Amino acid sequence: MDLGPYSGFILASYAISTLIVLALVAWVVLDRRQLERTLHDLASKGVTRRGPATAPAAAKLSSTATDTQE
Amino acid sequence: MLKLLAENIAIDRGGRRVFSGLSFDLDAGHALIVTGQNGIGKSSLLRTLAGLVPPTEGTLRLQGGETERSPAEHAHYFGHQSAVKPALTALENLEFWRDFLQPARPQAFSGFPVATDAALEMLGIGHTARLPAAYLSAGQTRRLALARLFVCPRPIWLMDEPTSALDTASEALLLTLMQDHLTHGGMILTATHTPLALRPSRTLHLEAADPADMPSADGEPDSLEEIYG
Amino acid sequence: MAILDYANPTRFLRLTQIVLPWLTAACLAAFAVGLYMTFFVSPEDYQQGQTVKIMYIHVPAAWLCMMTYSIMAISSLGTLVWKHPLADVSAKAAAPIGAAFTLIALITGSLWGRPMWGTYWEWDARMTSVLVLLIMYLGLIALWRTMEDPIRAGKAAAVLTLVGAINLPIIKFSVEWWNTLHQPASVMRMDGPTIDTSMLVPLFVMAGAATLLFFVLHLQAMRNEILRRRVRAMRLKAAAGSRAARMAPPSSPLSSPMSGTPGAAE
Amino acid sequence: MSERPLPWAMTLLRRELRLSMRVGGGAQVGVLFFLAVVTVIPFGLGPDMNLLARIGPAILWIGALLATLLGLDRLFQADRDDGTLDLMLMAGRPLELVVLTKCLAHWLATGLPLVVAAPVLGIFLNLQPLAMGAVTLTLLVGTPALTLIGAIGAALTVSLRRGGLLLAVLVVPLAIPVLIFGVSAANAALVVGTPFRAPFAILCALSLLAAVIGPVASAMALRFSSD
Repeated sequence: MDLGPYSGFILASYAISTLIVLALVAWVVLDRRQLERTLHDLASKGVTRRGPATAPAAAKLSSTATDTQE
Repeated sequence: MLKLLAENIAIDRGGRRVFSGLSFDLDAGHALIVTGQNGIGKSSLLRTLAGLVPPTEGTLRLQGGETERSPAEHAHYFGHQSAVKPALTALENLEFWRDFLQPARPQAFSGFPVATDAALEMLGIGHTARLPAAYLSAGQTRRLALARLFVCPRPIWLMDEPTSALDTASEALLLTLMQDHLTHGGMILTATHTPLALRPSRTLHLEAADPADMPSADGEPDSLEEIYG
Repeated sequence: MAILDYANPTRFLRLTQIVLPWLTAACLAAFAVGLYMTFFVSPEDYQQGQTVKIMYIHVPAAWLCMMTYSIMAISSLGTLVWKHPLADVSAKAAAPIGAAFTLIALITGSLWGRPMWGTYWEWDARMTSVLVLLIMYLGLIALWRTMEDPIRAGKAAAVLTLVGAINLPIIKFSVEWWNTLHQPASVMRMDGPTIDTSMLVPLFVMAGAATLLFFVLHLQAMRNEILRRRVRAMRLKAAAGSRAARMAPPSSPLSSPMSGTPGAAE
Repeated sequence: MSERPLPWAMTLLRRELRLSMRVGGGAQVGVLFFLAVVTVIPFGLGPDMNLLARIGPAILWIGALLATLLGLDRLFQADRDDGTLDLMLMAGRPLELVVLTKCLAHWLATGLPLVVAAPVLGIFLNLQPLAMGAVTLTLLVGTPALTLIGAIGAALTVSLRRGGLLLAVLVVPLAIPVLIFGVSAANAALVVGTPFRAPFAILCALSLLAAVIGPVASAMALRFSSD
């Protein structure tokens, strides 16, 4: 296949576009991995996501929490 | 022997004489509790001792300290501001101060550095170590700021209202830790409204001689009543 | 952080979990067909020669960077008017993708312009307004990054996105007017008649593939954003929870090797 | 001390870089502002590519100057607002070196991206490769001087609310020499017969001088401000 006298420009366009798309894909994938790891870490420490009623420390919290929550 | 000497200190803030003729000395292992009504100059006194406000008159010396270092460089200042960066985790905040502050361990002082994790655990915020400090409550941020005093040993603690934003349990803990610091030959100067049962301690009560004489740039020094506790 | 708030996101996560593999496969297939057609089937342009191949990425990218902004604008309406819990997630997730497509459109346009017009950059109407669009994308991303609270950041960004949506056509038209004062049109023309079906088909295939790519990335980025908010909620809980329980016992917190007895009061 | 020189300075540098990269740090806003300034200028001048090519180096330099100045107002103010500055004054570390380290971190996070962006923006201004290289090189050498001089203004206005505008006003006159020699060295690539080496050497000298004067003057101003 002959891309003519401007093959450099054509190939550069495709190469740069591929790089940018790959960077986007990498961002999405790495971000997801890191978030899943953090979620896993937090979950393994016994932190739950749903309301405070399920947390084991909640009973104590209600009676002793004098600090203000930001 | 470590001994902090203040001789004939006068402080001006914004052209106004806050106080003058203040002299006291403090031995290692002792606490000085500064009391007095609002605006009398308790915070100014602590900031002067911290080297943040130069005294207009008088001298501050530390006997038995490390040579070529000012008294302020032997001191921790625990003021109203926490110096905590919300974007960093609690541990990152603490590790920075551990590495950045130069520790001061003169002979008479036997304080030792506490590991960062242990310091956070000791203050009851070990579970927040890897969380960004933005997630911490006011009381937790305060305790994180307090942890700084343990990871970098320095003999003098300058504490401005140390118990503010702390609950009763944390207050009791803080008192124990302060007492422990005295036991190791440290010294504490604290401005407070709540009575702190530190032993051995002395009270320095700042009081205006006469309200009319308050802006006494050249007149009588304000009377200073020292009550030995 | 009520359970209700997460009801929709949870369903969204489940749904996208099923849809995403199929979308990804369709996207890859479309790109395979599209790229094959551009390189081996589509003819040379009688004027532009082989450089017309740049069109097959440039035009879809340019199209998508507009579409992405429209999606963000609709999402912003969703945030401000309908208060849909996923709206600001959608807007935030779309911005980096939109910026990337805008960048592709600008770079490929520049690389196409060099052999055709002899310059990488010309301050003509279309290029300038696309550059302004890039700045708006980047500004929005920066705005999201400066605020820690995603709800507050989402509202602020939604206002800016909508104002930008009004601003964009204004920029476009004013620039056209401004441009004609100064220089003759060297604007590339993509008017219908000049394009033959042999080019139109691969162009549409590539545009379809790029659109699929956008949706794959957007859905995945939205999933990430939901996870990020869960992490945030859990961290807030982790900081608050077990606070009282973890308070160290006040007995001898500093077990020093040289622990002495407390001195007597003076 | 360990074998690495000044471990505390490395710690400070790492922390400052971390802070500028994380949420709320705003390290990328400077380069975005640079892009915005350069984009706006052709709107004012009209899209005359020959004119733009002639004044391109000056536009890039002024853009870099403005982007640097606007990013500097939080250099010390953020630390003062949360009490960090007080502790830094008491840390027992030479304040001049603390300031120098903070400036280095600030330059790495906001100044260096400007240098990297300059060639790209050069395309918008129709700069030829040689001129592009010259501008980038002069910015690489000159922007540290802008940061270091700006630090003086940042230290002087640290205690002021909304000190950002005042900072710019204070610092712009001090930055003029840097601008003059930066632009004239960059112009050497445009106009045949103009010398490059002499203004470039002076620019280097200005940066080195700023690396001494900036931290010393800033440290002095910070000590006065702690009142």
